[in-house]
Amino acid sequence: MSDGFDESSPVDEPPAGEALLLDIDGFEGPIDLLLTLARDQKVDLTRISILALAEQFLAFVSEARRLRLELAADYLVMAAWLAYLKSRLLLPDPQPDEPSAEMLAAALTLQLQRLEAMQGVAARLMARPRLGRDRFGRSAPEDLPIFAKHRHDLSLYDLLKAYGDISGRQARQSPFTIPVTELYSIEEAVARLEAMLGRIPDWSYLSALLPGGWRGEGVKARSVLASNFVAILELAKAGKVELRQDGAFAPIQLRARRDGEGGT
Amino acid sequence: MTDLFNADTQLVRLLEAILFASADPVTEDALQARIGPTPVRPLLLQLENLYRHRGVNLVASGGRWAFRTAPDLGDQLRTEVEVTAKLSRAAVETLAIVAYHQPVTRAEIEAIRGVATSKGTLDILMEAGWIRPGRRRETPGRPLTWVTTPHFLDHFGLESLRDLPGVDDLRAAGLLDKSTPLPTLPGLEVVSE
Amino acid sequence: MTDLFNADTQLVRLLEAILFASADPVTEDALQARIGPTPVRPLLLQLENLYRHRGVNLVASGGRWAFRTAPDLGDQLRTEVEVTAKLSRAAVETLAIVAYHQPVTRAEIEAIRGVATSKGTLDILMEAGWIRPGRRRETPGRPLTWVTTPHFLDHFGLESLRDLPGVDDLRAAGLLDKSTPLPTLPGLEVVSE
Repeated sequence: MSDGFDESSPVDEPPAGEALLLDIDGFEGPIDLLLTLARDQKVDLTRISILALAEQFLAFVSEARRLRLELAADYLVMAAWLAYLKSRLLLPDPQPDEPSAEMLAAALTLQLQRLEAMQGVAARLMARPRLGRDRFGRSAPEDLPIFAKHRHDLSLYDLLKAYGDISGRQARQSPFTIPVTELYSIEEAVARLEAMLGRIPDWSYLSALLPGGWRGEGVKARSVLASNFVAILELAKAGKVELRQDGAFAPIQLRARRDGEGGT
Repeated sequence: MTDLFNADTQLVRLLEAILFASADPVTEDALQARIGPTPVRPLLLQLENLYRHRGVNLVASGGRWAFRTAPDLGDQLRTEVEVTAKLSRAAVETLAIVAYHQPVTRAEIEAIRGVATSKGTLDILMEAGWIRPGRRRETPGRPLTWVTTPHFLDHFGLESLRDLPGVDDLRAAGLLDKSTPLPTLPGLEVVSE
Repeated sequence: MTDLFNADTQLVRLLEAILFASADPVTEDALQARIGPTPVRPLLLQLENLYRHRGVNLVASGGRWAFRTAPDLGDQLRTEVEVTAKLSRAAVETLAIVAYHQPVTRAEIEAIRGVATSKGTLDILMEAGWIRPGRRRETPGRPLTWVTTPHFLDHFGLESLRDLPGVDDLRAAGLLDKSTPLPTLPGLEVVSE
């Protein structure tokens, strides 16, 4: 709820040019940023240079990445699309069945105009004399609720909020939604490796046998590694696998223990 | 109309607006403080006179001023007076469940809310004209079901029951207070109900 | 003063008192029901005219009537009120889009703004009493639409949606046209709801 309100004024225009980079969070998405860049061209939106705009946006994104600023995925998608549009605008249109570069540019212009129109009227709407701020109603309605056809003062919002609360409560009470920690259990690792034993080639690196989708950084990945490490120790102890390591911190290798061979 | 831009007239307009918008009668001192050096009393008397025969009068009592509806209209205003009462949380939730799950039996309402529903809750909703008994469910005990009335749609400005936002809509609108589901362990995926 | 006992004048006084006593705008139908067979509209216009230059005006919005303090007195009245929380840019833009494009789905709002609507934005606008769910769109997925409420008109002092600032210009410029076919732009895909 708190994110619906903030300190910045709704009509504040973000600063242009280089100062843009200081305030990525001030933009409501890539279209909003494009609109701000377009305003820098100080011409009618129908006459802006889409090519120049694409250049500026791409420069913005590469500068943000150079400064290692976190950019949302939609900015990168927009950058890729603008790079494509730029190449289409610079080269003659090869495929007649695709929309022409001019059509794409016109669509983008219309999109910018539409957002600009909404931002403009939003400011005009907010500037109107508003009830409770500039205009006031009767604060002391007399005890004559003669139009109270409804004996209960219940709004649709109240009703929907009540149902939302019930649904939320139900979801929490459901036995299936007990939060499960994102850790990979040793039991699971043992069971999985045991099932794989017959199929693994001779000596294999442990790292190659970790489950897919669990690689990478973070607690999850470390728990996979730890569980599987403990699991192979357990399996070795039970005489089911053989382990090998060429030196301290070298990759661990394992293979299924062959029948008839002795212990390690 | 030239009078409109006369300073006194502007002050009378301001007094009129203050008295209209104030929740309680306002003291003459407070009014004086609001309008500056011009003596407030003659302006108030002017306003009182202006409204003397209107449907609303400016009245003073105990040094405080307020607009009140004219006493002679009392009878015509006081007909049909109904007292609005706040609905209990149980009643609001029950109404919401009937709206979304109708036709729904009392036992089903209780199962969804997780608590027993008092007989009075359904009575209140029925008295308000929002719900009515529907068909009996053809199951053992033939329990009565509850459904909403046309007045329910009317009150909440809905054209049809199909226009009630679904759970996904509520969630998207931020109305659903939900706990974040966490990824589950492989092999332990939740089977949705 | 003899006029005072003229039947029409009595009805005007009654309307004045009813409207004065009620905090929320009253529908013309409800007022008509209160005064009997005499057409209510001319009487309301008479009353509107009577208060046109006063500190309190009679205003119509969305077919409902209410007394409201004159807009030009806002600065002088505002000192007494607490500052209302400022709406976020997202909320303000979303409100404008709902107002000018209604009925509008969440996906359409997102297409115009080029970003996902955060949870809580629609919630806040609905809690403020400015928007409500409208009919479902009869397209695949039957998405819910959003529309503005009568209270929206009252809050922003609009008699009807036709009085939205600049609405005619935007329509003439084709900027309110939902059917404008756009080639797919990034971030503008209409997501299914």
